[in-house]
Amino acid sequence: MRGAYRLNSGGRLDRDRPLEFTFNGRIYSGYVGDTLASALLANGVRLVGRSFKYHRPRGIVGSGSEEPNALVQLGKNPRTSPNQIATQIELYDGLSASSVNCWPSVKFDIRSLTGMFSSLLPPGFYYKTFMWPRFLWGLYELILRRSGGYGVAPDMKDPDRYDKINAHCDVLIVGSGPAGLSAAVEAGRTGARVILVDEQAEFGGSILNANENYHKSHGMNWVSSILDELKLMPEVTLLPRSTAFGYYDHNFVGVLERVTDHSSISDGLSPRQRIWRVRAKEVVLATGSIERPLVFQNNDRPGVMLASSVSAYINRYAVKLGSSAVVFTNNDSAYSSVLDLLSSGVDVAGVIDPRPKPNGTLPNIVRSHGVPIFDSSVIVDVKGSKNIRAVELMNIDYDSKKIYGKSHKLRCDLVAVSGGWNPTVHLHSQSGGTLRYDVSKSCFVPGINSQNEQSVGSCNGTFDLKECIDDGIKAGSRAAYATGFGVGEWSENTACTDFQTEDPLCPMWKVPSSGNESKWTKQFVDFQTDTSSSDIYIAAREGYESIQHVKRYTTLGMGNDQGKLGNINGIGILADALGQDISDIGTTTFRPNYTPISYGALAGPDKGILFDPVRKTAIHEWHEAAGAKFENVGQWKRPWFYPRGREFMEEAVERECLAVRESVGVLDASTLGKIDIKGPNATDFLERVYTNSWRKLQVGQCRYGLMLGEDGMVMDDGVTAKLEDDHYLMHTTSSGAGNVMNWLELWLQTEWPDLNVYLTSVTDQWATIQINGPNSRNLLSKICEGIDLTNDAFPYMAVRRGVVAGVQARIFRVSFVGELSYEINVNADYGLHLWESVIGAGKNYGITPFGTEAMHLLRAEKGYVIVGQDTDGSMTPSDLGMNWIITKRKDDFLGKRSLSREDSIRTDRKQLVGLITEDPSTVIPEGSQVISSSSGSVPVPMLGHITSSYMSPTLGHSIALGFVEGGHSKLGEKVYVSINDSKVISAFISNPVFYDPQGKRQDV
Amino acid sequence: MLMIDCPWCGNRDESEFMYGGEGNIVRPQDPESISDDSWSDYLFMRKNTKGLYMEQWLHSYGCRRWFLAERETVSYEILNTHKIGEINPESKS
Amino acid sequence: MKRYSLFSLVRNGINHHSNWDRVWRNPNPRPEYDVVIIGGGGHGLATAYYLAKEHKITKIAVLEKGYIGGGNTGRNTEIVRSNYLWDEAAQLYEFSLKLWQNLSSELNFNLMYSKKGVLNLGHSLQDMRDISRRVNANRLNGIDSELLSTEEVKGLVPIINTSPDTRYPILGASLQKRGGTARHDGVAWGFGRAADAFGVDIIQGCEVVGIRQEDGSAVGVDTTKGYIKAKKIGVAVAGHSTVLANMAGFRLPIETHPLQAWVTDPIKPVLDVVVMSNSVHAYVSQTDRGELLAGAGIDAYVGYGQRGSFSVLEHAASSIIELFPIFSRIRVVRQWGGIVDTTPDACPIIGKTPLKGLFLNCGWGTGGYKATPGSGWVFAYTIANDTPHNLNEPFSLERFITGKLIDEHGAAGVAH
Amino acid sequence: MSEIPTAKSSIEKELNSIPTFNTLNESSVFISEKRFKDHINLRLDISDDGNVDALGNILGVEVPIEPNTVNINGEVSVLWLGPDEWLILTTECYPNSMLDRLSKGLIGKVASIVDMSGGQTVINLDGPNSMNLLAKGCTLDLHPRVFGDGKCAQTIIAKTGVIIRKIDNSPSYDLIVRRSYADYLVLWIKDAAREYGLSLAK
Ligand SMILES: Cc1cc2nc3c(=O)[nH]c(=O)nc-3n(C[C@H](O)[C@H](O)[C@H](O)COP(=O)(O)OP(=O)(O)OC[C@H]3O[C@@H](n4cnc5c(N)ncnc54)[C@H](O)[C@@H]3O)c2cc1C
Ligand SMILES: NC(=O)c1ccc[n+]([C@@H]2O[C@H](COP(=O)([O-])OP(=O)(O)OC[C@H]3O[C@@H](n4cnc5c(N)ncnc54)[C@H](O)[C@@H]3O)[C@@H](O)[C@H]2O)c1
Ligand SMILES: Cc1cc2nc3c(=O)[nH]c(=O)nc-3n(C[C@H](O)[C@H](O)[C@H](O)COP(=O)(O)O)c2cc1C
Ligand SMILES: [Zn+2]
Repeated sequence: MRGAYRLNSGGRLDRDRPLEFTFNGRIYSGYVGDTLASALLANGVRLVGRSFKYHRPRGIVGSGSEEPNALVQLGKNPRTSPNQIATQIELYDGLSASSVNCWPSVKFDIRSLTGMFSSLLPPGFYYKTFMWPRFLWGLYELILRRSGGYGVAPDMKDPDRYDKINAHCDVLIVGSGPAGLSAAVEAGRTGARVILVDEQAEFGGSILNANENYHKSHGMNWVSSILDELKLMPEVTLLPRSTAFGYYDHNFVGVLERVTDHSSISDGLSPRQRIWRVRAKEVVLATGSIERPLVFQNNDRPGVMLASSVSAYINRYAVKLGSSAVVFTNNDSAYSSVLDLLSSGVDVAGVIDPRPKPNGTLPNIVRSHGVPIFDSSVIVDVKGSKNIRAVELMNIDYDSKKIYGKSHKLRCDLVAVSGGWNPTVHLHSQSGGTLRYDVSKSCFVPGINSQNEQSVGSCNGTFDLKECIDDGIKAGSRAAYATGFGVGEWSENTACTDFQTEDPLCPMWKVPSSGNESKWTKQFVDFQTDTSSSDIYIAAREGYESIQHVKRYTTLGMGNDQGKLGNINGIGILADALGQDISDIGTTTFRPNYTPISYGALAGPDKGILFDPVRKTAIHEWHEAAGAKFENVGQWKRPWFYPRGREFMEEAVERECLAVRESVGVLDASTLGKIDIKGPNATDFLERVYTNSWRKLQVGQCRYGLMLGEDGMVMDDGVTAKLEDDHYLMHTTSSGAGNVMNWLELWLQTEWPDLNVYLTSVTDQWATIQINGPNSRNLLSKICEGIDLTNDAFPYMAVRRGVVAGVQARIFRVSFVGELSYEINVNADYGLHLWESVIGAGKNYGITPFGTEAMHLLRAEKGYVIVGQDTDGSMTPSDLGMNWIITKRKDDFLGKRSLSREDSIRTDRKQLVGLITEDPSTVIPEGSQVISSSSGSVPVPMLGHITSSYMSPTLGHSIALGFVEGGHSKLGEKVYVSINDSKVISAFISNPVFYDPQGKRQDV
Repeated sequence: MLMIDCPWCGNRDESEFMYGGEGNIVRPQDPESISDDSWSDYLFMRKNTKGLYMEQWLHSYGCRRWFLAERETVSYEILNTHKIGEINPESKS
Repeated sequence: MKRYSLFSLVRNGINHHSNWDRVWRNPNPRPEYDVVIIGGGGHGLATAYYLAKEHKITKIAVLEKGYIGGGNTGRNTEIVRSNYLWDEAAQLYEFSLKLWQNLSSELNFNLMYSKKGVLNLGHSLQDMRDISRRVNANRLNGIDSELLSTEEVKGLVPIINTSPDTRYPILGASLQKRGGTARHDGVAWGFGRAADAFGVDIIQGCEVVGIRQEDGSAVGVDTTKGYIKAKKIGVAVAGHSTVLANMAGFRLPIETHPLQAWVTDPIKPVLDVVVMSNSVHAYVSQTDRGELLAGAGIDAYVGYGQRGSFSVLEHAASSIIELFPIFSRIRVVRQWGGIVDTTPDACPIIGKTPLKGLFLNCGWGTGGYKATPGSGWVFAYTIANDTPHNLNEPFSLERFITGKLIDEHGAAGVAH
Repeated sequence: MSEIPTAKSSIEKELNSIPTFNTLNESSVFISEKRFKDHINLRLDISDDGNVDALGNILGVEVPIEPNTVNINGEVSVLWLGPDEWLILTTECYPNSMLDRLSKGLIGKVASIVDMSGGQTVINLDGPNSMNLLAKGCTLDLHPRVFGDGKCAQTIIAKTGVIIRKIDNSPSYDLIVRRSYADYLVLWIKDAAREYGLSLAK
């Protein structure tokens, strides 16, 4: 079952659980504990993908989220995911994956021919070409687009579930290496709430990859003992497979947990992924560091790998990576990989080190194993294409950084490289912390913090194991103490006491080459975007000198790995090109996401029926059962119309309208905003927020009011009823309710604390049912007790209390449709009961439920505006022809002052008018523009536009409301409405009240 | 992702609040007597400070109280919050 | 300026591209200029370019505190269109759109202006009224604009979810075919290079920290690189407009808000139209490299931090999945923020200021990228002639006093 | 004339589609609707001592002054909603109409007493995972150290405004929600509870 390159023993694999998987159509095997990358390597598969621009063969370079090359298309439709990183895919049975961005196959990719034209494809070549002839750009673009992209999107809806959870903790620790684990256990012991996250499947960080002893036993024993302790702490949450992907303001950290990604089965209950929205009082970043590759000719060949990854594949995954290796390093750490290689039975042909005489603990051990160390040397080229055959070495002068002498070859099939370490400062930087270039360590390290956060261990530039643990312990203790736990003292480091001696690293952002640096187009800095060192030199020479310009011009670091391997080398190379210090160059901006996060996870459960709340009235079920079509009004669902049988909308609406005009119709108006206003200054309050006067309103009466913004524009309207001297009920529009409430509270609380008024939203408390039509009184009298319904006793614009259908009710005699109407409010618990009673009592009158469409039509016949449909935030009351509602008596009300501004008093403003088409059967489409002549060439001056338009069943002709420049003085004039380039409709400007202008019908 | 300290309810997530723009803008005493210019200043002109900014927030999903917050508009750090009336609005011409 | 072309590319390939001209020089500031433009975004650079080209003023400096194109110009979602509702806005943006057509050739820099078409979706009856109103107004203004039914939307973008069962079903859309995208960096660099060729000094890393005045006129600027005298000063600093206005002693009706955008990793082409939805709050396009580029609305509060809240991304993600269910497994690689200068009527301010010799170009908010060439052109005209051009006259600061706002909030389609 | 009807729940239908299990599933969350007799929104200025006393007499319990806390006396709970605002809940066992008592008892005082009984309902979640379930949609820190018994808070769960109230030291929470949003909230709870299991409490 095991792959040919699998070591017989060792590794953290479950050898009792073999797995089968498919890559590029071939079946392979691996074990639980493998990643796709390790399993491929164990099967001898090196070539996994093709590069973006030149389609060069690429293999696996890294072993974690830093991997730039091994992008695969994972899984099958509908669960297929593009651009997944093989080093981060845990192997499961039946996994299937394939290479992306190659055709016909990864072995033979036709586009690799682009490599031959690489001299035509310098950075930003597209800015310089494809401009002529202009009309061909579309074609060029098509070709460019075709060659873009790696994997493919699924072509079906995602069947998986995604989840979110909010979490709060005292201390969040990111990273579970020696530093993170120490911090976690130290903080945990204080009783503080701790969350420990690590993106890997297991805790342990770099210990998982190393063959290292802590004190006397293997590092993993130490890890286990710590984990045992952590698991017993009730306030500690352990989250493996969880990446902290973004560090936002106010110590908010986004963590993505991959809940079931590592298995083939989805039970439909657990989510695939879950985002933890963590709010931490203190954050300890222990994210480790990422090894830097070295930049030299053909350094992208499959088989050139990070030294630390080489160790990881050997120690953690038991993979024999080749038969003969060379290790190319400018620092001591990679010497441990030499030992790992030897222990895995790989011959090490030599260590190539630019430093004159590496003499630290590790190099000396390597020497003692008889491995040749080529000091003062560098690799200048790699031979082989899909496989490595040899490397070419040259000597280097340490001080001048010049290569010299004759090159010679060293045969090998594996190259392990180490250019030093880059602390994983991403999250620190995202949090707003500054970075500092540490010359002695040749890397950027965290500088000043801006949030409650500490970086510890190697992400803080601490590369020594003992110090990492020391720092972790201290940080854990400090963080807990800062949140009120512990005593601020920390325990002793018992895990590890030894220091190793190391020689300083020899900074090398690229291997120097001979001659013109821009010649070297195959010395790769960013593998994923195919950015080479020459690109950077060319960019700098062309004047793109800021690192930000270089990034954008060369695309350095813009791949989905965000330059985890390449960026710092790129910065170093730019410094060289400009002759500046690397610290003057600075970095590009670290931004979320640390690793890519799917849209599915970001959305979580908020899709489909949970995308946005659906608000329903108490009568909703009845409407549904009656077959109503619904309209979205804000979050509400309102019945739009109730088709009977096969009725079209127009037919249904006509029927509903006629019922209202001729007998009785009933409307569920429960969505109307309702605000209870109480207090001795309630009247003063209304005086200030409405344009009209409220002083003379008697208890038991209602009044229509118009509310303006301070800019004088109409904001909302509605009827307010006076229930008691100090008590009103205000109605607002359905969708404006929330805004109006906030607006009123704003004034009360900030500007008018002198007013003694309380506001309470009662929209949900009252179900509101409107009975409209000549028979509404008859109907109501059948079910209403205790109210004299005669016109004298209960006139138009009055409010009464009584019992309707056995329920306590408030009844308002108001009408939006211009008929005898009653609006009944009852406790919403009884809303459905009342509705059913009304329907029952109305049977004899042919009672007809009607929806918003009929309601809109009926009110348009009356010339009543709907705020939001007829107004758009740029209309004054006067534009609406509603000067009557602005009382002259008041010194002030909200918005008043704006009405006297120069522009508000123009007489040629667009004003609300009615429009009656010359041809009575033509209905003007809403949203049409009004013009003054039937012909003309563009630009055609527009006089206004149509906001509401219907065929009026009552009047037998079409009607429209709209705005026309100076319309109030143009009654009777003929205008045109433009329909399309060749068609206009002619219409006459009329009074907007089309029906019952005297308002007799509502007052009977 | 702000954590805002409502002077009544304590620390709550940004999602519970509504932003109300610059705080402490005083409505002119007698709007009718001021020029269009001054009215426009009140209506539209904003300090929009880069740095410490006094602004008003509504704890709309909480206690429904408007309050003032002093916030650094680059780091987004909230230095303090106040109930309305706790600090004197600056008088404006 | 040596011309860019396929021929020059081949020729330079021979010597490994080491002999290209610099895109712009890196000059030290001179003591005095005829015009100093503050802000090296697209608008500032375009202004300098048109001042030199159209008005033959050559002693010009563009002062940029960071690197050119590093403001909103380098952070936006690249949407270019002109289908605005009100005549004033429509004319200004249309003028700009016309300039885009020929801009790559004119600047000899490929801006990759791609007429992929821009769809504005409607999800409610009111959305559809607003969309028709705008489409009709556009047509009468001579701007191409079409009203699409749900089925037509589906035909154009097969991967979009037009099911009537979604929470906010797509009821239709407007389409502007000439709308599309253009490469953000290219715009800054193309204008920069062309302006430099006219002798404009582009001075990066030079922050203006004060504006000096004498007798009620602006006479120069204090900068981190010293004092620079100027006969005229043009301000085009987007989110920082208030900061500059403070230096000059006047107030602005502007609030600066974070606005973010993000990209996914590149996938093979699936979307060749720009899709915008104001009412479910998201918009998406696919770049030539294959990334899905998306954005949403502004963060509610004032902010100069060039970053936005995570929650904005979360909400937009669910909107995007509602519109495009197949994007659920596509991954967001990076999100970033810009800071946009919003005005009460969602329209820019371009013109003179209370301080003589100081001119202002701001208030573009979430949608000024598309206006870059037009804005630069009219601003150059205004500075050169001391008086606004007809096109930008309605966009004066005065309008906030008279009340003559150009309220683009009114009709959906304001953003971006 | 029809008989006085019984009040209709806004979430009965959604709840009824949840199975009732007899066996206690360890991870399951239990859901139920709690009907209260009175839901009253009360506004009153308590800087006036007289007001406080008057209120205490009527309610039989002092109104909580400490933000986000609940005072309970038998069948009457008083939840802090704001510095001058409380929610009063009485259980079905409470004999009198609190609305009447308040209206009469506070005559002459500047107060707002608003009946909310039809406008909102109470959903109870119980079981060891109820806190985790809530955390999926709620940004409050619900840890017992922070949100212990006797606490309440107005907040937002899954885009819905909710008042959460911790009843005692068992993992049981009352969610007071507006009626028009209530069945959406139940839908959300059903989805969020998928991995734990959800049962209708009897
Ligand atoms: C996320 C996002 C998406 C957007 N999407 C679109 C879109 O799709 N379509 C569209 O049309 N528009 C869009 N916009 C808006 C558009 O980007 C801007 O309106 C436009 O780019 C503004 O250009 P500008 O040149 O005025 O400003 P900027 O490009 O911001 O340039 C201003 C420059 O001034 C500099 N500066 C500031 N202060 C000083 C000082 N004191 N001294 C010197 N220099 C200074 C800044 O560093 C900056 O470089 C978007 C914006 C954002 C943030
Ligand atoms: N000799 C050298 O030059 C050298 C250099 C570097 C490191 N080291 C050694 O490496 C070790 C460093 O220990 P350490 O604890 O600092 O780090 P570590 O590398 O052991 O652990 C870091 C952990 O953080 C996780 N991580 C990183 N980013 C994450 C994110 N965003 N979300 C979730 N998890 C994330 C990683 O998966 C990893 O498990 C020490 O043993 C040190 O000696 C040595
Ligand atoms: C249209 C557009 C496309 C972008 N595409 C990518 C991309 O593919 N990869 C990437 O890493 N960043 C991409 N970026 C984002 C930039 O990396 C960067 O975040 C942005 O310009 C803001 O700059 P800052 O992050 O340095 O502040 C893109 C930006 C824009 C405006
Ligand atoms: Zn509060």
